[in-house]
Amino acid sequence: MRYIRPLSIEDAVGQLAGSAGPAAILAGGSDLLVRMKGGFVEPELIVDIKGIPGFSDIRETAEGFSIGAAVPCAVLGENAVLKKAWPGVVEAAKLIGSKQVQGRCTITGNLCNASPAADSVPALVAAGARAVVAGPSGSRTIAVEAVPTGPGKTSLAKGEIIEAILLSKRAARSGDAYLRFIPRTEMDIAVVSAGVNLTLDEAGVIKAARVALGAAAPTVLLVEEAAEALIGRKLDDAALERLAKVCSGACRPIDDKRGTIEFRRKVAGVLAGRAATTAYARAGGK
Amino acid sequence: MAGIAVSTTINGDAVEYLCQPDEPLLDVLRDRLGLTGAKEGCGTGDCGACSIILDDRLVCSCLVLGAEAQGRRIETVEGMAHGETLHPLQQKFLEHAALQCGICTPGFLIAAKDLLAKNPDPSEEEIRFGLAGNLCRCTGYDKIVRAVQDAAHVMKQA
Amino acid sequence: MVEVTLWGALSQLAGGKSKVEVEAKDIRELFRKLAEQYPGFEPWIDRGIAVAIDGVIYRDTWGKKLPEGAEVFLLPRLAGG
Amino acid sequence: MNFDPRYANRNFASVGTRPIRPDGIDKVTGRARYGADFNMAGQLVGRVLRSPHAHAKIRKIDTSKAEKLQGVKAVITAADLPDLTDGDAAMYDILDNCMARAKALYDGHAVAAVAAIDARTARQALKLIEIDYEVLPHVTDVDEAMRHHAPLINDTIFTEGLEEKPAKPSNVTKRSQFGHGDVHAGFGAADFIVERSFRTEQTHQGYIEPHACVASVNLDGTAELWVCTQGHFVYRQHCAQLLGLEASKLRVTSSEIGGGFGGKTHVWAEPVALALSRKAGRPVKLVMTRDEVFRASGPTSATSIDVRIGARKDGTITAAEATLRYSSGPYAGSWAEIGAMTAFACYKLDNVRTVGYEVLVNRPKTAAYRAPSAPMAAFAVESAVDELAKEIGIDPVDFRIKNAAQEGTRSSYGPVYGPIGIGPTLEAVKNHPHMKAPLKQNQGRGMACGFWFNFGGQTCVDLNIGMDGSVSLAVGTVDVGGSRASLSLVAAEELGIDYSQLKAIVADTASLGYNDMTDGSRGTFSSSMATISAARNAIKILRDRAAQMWDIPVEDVIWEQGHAVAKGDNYGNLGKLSLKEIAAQSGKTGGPIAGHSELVADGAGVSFATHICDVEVDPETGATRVIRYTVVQDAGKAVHPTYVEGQYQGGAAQGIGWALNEEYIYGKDGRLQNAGFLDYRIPVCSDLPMIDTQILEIPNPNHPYGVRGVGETSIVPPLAAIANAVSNAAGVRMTHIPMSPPRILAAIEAEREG
Repeated sequence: MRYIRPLSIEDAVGQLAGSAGPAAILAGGSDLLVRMKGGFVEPELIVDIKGIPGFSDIRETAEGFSIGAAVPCAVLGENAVLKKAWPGVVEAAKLIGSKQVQGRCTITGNLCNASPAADSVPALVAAGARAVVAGPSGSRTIAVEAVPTGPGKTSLAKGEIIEAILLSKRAARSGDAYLRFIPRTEMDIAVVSAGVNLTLDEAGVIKAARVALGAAAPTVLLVEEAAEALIGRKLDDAALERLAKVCSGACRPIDDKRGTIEFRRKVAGVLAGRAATTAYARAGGK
Repeated sequence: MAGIAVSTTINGDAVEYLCQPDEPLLDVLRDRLGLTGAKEGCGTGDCGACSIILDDRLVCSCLVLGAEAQGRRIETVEGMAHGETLHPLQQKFLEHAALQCGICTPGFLIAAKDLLAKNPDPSEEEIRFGLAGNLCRCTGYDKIVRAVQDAAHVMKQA
Repeated sequence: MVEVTLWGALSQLAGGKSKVEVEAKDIRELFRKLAEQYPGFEPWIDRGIAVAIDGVIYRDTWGKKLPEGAEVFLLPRLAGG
Repeated sequence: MNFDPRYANRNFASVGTRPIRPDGIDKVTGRARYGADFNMAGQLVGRVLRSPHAHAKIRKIDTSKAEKLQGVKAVITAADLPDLTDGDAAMYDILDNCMARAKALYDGHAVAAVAAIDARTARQALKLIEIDYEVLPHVTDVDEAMRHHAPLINDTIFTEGLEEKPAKPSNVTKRSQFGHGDVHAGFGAADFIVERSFRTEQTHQGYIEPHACVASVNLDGTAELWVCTQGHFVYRQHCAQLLGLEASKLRVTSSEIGGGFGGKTHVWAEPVALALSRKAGRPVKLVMTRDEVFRASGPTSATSIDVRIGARKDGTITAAEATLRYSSGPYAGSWAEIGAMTAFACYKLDNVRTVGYEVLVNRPKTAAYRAPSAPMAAFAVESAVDELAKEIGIDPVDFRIKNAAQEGTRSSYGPVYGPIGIGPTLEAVKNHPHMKAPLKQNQGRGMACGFWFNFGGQTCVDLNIGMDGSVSLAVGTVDVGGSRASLSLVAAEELGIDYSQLKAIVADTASLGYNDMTDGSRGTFSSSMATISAARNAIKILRDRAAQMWDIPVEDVIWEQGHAVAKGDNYGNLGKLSLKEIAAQSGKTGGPIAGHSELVADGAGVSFATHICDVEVDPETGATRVIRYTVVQDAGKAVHPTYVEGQYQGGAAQGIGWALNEEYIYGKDGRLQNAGFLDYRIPVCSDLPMIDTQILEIPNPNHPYGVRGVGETSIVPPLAAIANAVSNAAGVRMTHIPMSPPRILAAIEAEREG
């Protein structure tokens, strides 16, 4: 087993692509070390990406924000501009684990861990976030929902790493929100969750919407019908009722130690409604 | 497997050690450096008993590799008291009986220190959420919260 | 002479009697005589039987006197947490 | 016992104050040494291989490859341990639980262990051990295990306690029964009868410190064991007996203990570590992982309980009965028996009957957990009591007050009560402002009572007075939550000196006589009794020395507020001699001054508590938040009130976790699915409100200061108090614990749909 700390993206990609056995990328380590401890993974190579310039930065660009792959979630919460623009994304990122885990975990790691229950992912999907992927054959930018392909599985090829997550500039009269259900008040994995991102017209009518559900299917679900249920309407009781119904119906959850199918279906609708209400208010809707 | 040489700073002292690539910092602190104040309650970041401060960030040392500490600053419970003077949090934990078995105490003290550094005047709710990453099975948290409130009060006056 | 009340399991070993009379001055003698009368009690006594004398539970004080007319109850010796 | 333990009313100088604990500084500076904080030169790392199967015959174990791995110093299986098959059944079970002999009986059951030069080598060695299992059908559910065609866990078990020995073996190891009166007639006289069935899931004590020990066996048969335990003397006895060592040659030192709650009263890893050390010829450190702690140590019983209670219109209970089925893991236990004894202990009942069934399941061996078995029985009974009150239309507190046991009541488990605290706790709750505070929408209030016996037991204490007048107190009951502070207060009280003059320690097994373990809320009760006795013995010597110094008869010397005083008109000019002055002269007056005591502290007073709880239930998600909580409990005399409060709060918090979220979840494959703190959800800081406490002091007549045990009772009422609160908030009776959000939401939906 080797531990390396490359200082350039090319070196990191080269080392990953050239490793003889399984390789692991280390940013916050809050998933990797747990898996190593449990004996679930035994990487031949651990590539610590925190030394790569830019990977630990949040940059404001002309297009929006670029969040480096090694930025701990705690830092997202400390960035006032980002928090103001994408409160739903930041509150989702800030729900992962404890304060201790916050100091380490990253949204990129959360995405690449490919858990259907990952907290930041529904919010990122709702926000229309994109991932910048570097690899042996160059760089590409893909929608975040294209990264996880199933529990623990991603579309990333050998040698590929995500360098940053991109968020667009905030459109006027828009807002997002994320809510999850956990049995305790902290420290739990989402039993089911919902991220909602809305843009309103001047009259408060929803003109764009994205609704994503977590822990409701093998990967985070982007629920198109839910967006359709909202677009062209104000967020009145009827719209909320329709939203809840569509979200409950869109779920394909499982029974497991964290919750039942019935519970997840029902609460997915409840959370979507509550998150939509917050997002709508943040967008200036009344 | 070759050991990795690491130079770091622990409680203000320069420290060097060799560690394995997959060795958690917690194991380095406890088994190689004899700093057994940080405890392993779970090894998976779920209990907070191994909390340390790494470059001004609260982390679980079980979720950090020893190799990652190169060039960084580590604070552990062993560094909280100065000479014969306890840190106000340590003093208030004693006065309020905020510990029974005491195994979680080092982690709570470090987490509370980090909390008060970032928020010197926390509400009860902020304390409770700020310390939610630290499990205590003995006290029901009541006396821990009161000790942190009292320490915050004392530290503000200092 | 004291009247000793048995709990369910012991009462079955005593042929269904829930109360037995024993001439005993202390717990030690009580156990000895019970074991003589009801050999089935012996493993239970070895495993531990608590004796309530006028409401106070004794688990180990075999020298405890049994006052005349005292209410004596045998109870399982329990585990605590 | 040459000591009068009877209560005598007095004014206290030290007892009842709240000083800082003697072990406090070590614990806030990280210096205190717990199980895993100790190392020996040349020590090896021990690791245990565990069965992945819930029930499997072990056909063959091949350790040859592991033994050949470089760095492996010993590999053991059950074949390396004494075969107790034909010996004492209880000891056989303890050893078989440490290392499976013929069958693996639960997911996580130890089947082999290695000692190697480091953890990595030990882990690799475990992978090289080949085990040929014949997987057998398993059963993990308590009700299913009782069915006729359930997989049989042990075919030599024939239910004990039946009229006749049954014809066939079963998973029911024992039936027990308690009660008095005529239950049938009692129900006949009832105007209202409530009958309900309840279930509680298995929980773990959840101590934050995993089991850990360092064992070192020498070639001459002497051995040392450093271990986190609630009872190092008991561990010594068990380890010696299991491994064929001589008890007095095995020195056991109890480390600081990072929580036990009953879970560290049984040996698990220790005999294995000793056996590894013996085979390897080197010290072995064995620390369980959190996963191992959940899979292989300490859970409580899962239960299924039926309750029936009848009452007249005026609110008098006429009859009560309960059938209690408790899982004990794969070995015989007496857990339902305790449940059956405690179930109705709060009430004055003319007609009562409880029946308990001990049930084997393919889960870890059940261990004691704080007032073991009582919380589940109280949940069932107190839920039914609340419902009965509702049916009659009487206030639940008044209903309980009307039927509460009192001095002279025949308890449901047999004996007649002496002075007890159930009535006073209920009166205190009735008058508590919490009961009158307004509630908002979706909020509900519940209250419930609880009972625990409390134990005493064998106890030994040494009190040594240094020549500078400082006092060391060596006790043998492990300090699980501040008992060194309370015992120092007691010694200071008795000697009449300042608390700061004393230092209390927990002595190892070679330095003090035998002590039972710290269980049954006995630590402060028993060791304070022995401390008082030891101090009185020391005072006898102090008086004697003072008499020598004054050259007067010892009968004329009395001990008053830390001083020898010459009593009588002739001695007007003698003044007083302080403990310090007498100690300074001890070398010249007869040598060291010490007090010793060995006794059986019996007569522990039973204890009662009543809790009040407010919750808010989200009707759309089933999420519950505890918003206010109050504990009222009788402590006898509270020696160190802050630590008494701590026991009340801690028990309540554990009960809240049990009531709402904690449970062992098994898959269809019989494997534990949530063996970690992520999914075994103990309460976190933000889950709880402040927990208010009210200490009542109804003296225990069988302790010189009136002390009762306080540690356990506080976990008894919460399950029921919260169930009553949730049921009131959600408008539907909850009968299955934990009341997790999916269960609450399902119950609300079912109620809505009628």
